[in-house]
Amino acid sequence: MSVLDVLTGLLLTAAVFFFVAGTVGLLRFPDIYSRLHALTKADNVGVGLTVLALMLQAENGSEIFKLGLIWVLVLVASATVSFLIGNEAYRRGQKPWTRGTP
Amino acid sequence: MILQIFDWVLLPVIVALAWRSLNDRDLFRAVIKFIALGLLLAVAWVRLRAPDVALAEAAVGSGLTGALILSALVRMRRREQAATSEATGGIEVMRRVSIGILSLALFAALCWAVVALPARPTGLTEASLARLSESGVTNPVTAVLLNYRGYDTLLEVGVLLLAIIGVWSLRRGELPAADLSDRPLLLSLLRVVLPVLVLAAGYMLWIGAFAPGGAFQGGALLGGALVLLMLGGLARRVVNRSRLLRAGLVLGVLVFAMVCAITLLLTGGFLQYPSGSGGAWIMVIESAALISIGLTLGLLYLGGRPTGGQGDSADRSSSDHA
Amino acid sequence: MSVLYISVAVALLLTIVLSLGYVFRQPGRADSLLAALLFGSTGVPLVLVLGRGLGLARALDIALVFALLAAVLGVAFVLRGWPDDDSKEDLQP
Amino acid sequence: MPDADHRIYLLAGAALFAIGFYSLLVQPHLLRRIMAVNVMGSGVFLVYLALGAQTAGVIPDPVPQAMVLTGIVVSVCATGLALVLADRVQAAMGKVEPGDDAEVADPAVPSPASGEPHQETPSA
Repeated sequence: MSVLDVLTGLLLTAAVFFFVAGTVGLLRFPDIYSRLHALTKADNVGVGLTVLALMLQAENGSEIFKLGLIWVLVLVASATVSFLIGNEAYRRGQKPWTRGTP
Repeated sequence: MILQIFDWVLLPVIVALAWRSLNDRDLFRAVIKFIALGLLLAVAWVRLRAPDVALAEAAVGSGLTGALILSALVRMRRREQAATSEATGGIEVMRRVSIGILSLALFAALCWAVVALPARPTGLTEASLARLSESGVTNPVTAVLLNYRGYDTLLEVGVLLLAIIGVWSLRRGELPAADLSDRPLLLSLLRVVLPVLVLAAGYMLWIGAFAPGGAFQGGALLGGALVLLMLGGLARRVVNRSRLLRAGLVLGVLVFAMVCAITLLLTGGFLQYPSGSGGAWIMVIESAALISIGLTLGLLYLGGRPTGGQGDSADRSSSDHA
Repeated sequence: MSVLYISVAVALLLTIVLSLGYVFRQPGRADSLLAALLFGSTGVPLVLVLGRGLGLARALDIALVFALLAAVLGVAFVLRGWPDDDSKEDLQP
Repeated sequence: MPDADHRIYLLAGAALFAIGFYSLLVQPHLLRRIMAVNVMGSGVFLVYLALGAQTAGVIPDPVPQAMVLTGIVVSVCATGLALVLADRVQAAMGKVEPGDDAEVADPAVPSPASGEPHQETPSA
């Protein structure tokens, strides 16, 4: 087991932590806006860490490039789609949760 | 061991999701579950080491099929708002139970049949891999598709053409008139995603010769790009050039048929490529097929023959009922 | 090493399953749209690590298609998939 | 891969087929029926690919993979056509759930005006 393998393991463990955190947020938060926030932010960190971990194991430059491309795509897509969902929910009159509402 | 755990998580979820997606009381959510089912199936194909199929399932199986069903649902819902499904009763309990018993019997019979299959089927792996070097490509799946069983693929491209002809003769499709001016973020997403989609389609075509990929996966990505364009209301100029569109749709079948004719003349065998040059022929067919498949899959989403311009929605809906 | 990758894949699959189960249990339809997000942001790394664990060289391409598809689906969901009668659930008798 | 693995996949394929079959017969809505046929198809693919992966060696049998690939593309074509047909059925009959009219007739609910185009209200 080389140093790189250990680093990969650590990064993947951290990634799993963020994914689990995102899921907990999804399960626990009260309204769609905060759920979007939990899911998008935590998962994007998780994706970044996973991509980084696999980059350490990549065999050639093209793999690193593809991993980077995947990461950028996921970031752009999930950020935009979460904005679209939130925006559309707001337009359709879903009330954001405030302290005091059940 | 750990793989078995993976299987035991994945498969029950797939089966449960299949059940829920077909029996959810809310049709909209049923469709979303159906899409999720397709994506989990793509994961299952990865697990079964079938990357070609995983690519196709992710792009076509769940992506485009899901988008198709979703837009059909919205279209139907708009028309029937007054008379929702409450008007009609479901099937009565007795029939439901008897169909259930029948299905369980079917399931039991299938289980028995499937488990009784030989543990190590005499597959065609060796036969197909042995002659891989003669096929002109190094991806075994592409070799099967276009060399050993080329006529299957010819018919398949024909099926695509038939489907779009059928769709066009049944209905006129309306281009969604989405307005991007109040959605600047969406426009910027399209600016990033569209070029990558087209690039990835070309990459799939090229890589298909040596590794998983090929015209169908590439075509599906191209179709996805077209769907995005139409969703954003940006496809009007493409979709309204009727002649060009038709030419693109038949290109795949035409080129394939021409290659058939040429190989018949050269070698005397139907789709028997002259020895050594199989790769070049396959590339020609795949490139033409890519364009036709992309256009077909994208235009299926429209759900009918494209109508010129916008603003004639009254016309269109009355033609629905002609 | 491959045991590590596949364990991570199992963990990711479990988070997807849990989230899907929750999202589909919510009353509003907006929540089901979160499923599209979920497959982009958790499905892509799942395919990546699973492919690496199985030694599947082309898993990167599949993940790329997944990422592109999640974008297409997300846009399709929001622009066309959101029914006009959001409040009314059309229940089947 | 050990054989036990594949049994699960084979059984899951059979289950998907049976679920699709049941829903195809029970569900009145055409969209649900179209989805049911798709699920049945996926069940077949699952069985076929699991069998292909069962053959010895690192590389699974390419023939089932090519077949399933063809199957997926053909089924999306059939789905596209079926959806348009369902749309025409709705336009002609005013409902998406064809069946015996005697069975579904409900005097309390006025039958939907046949083929009356619903005027879309422009949404904000």
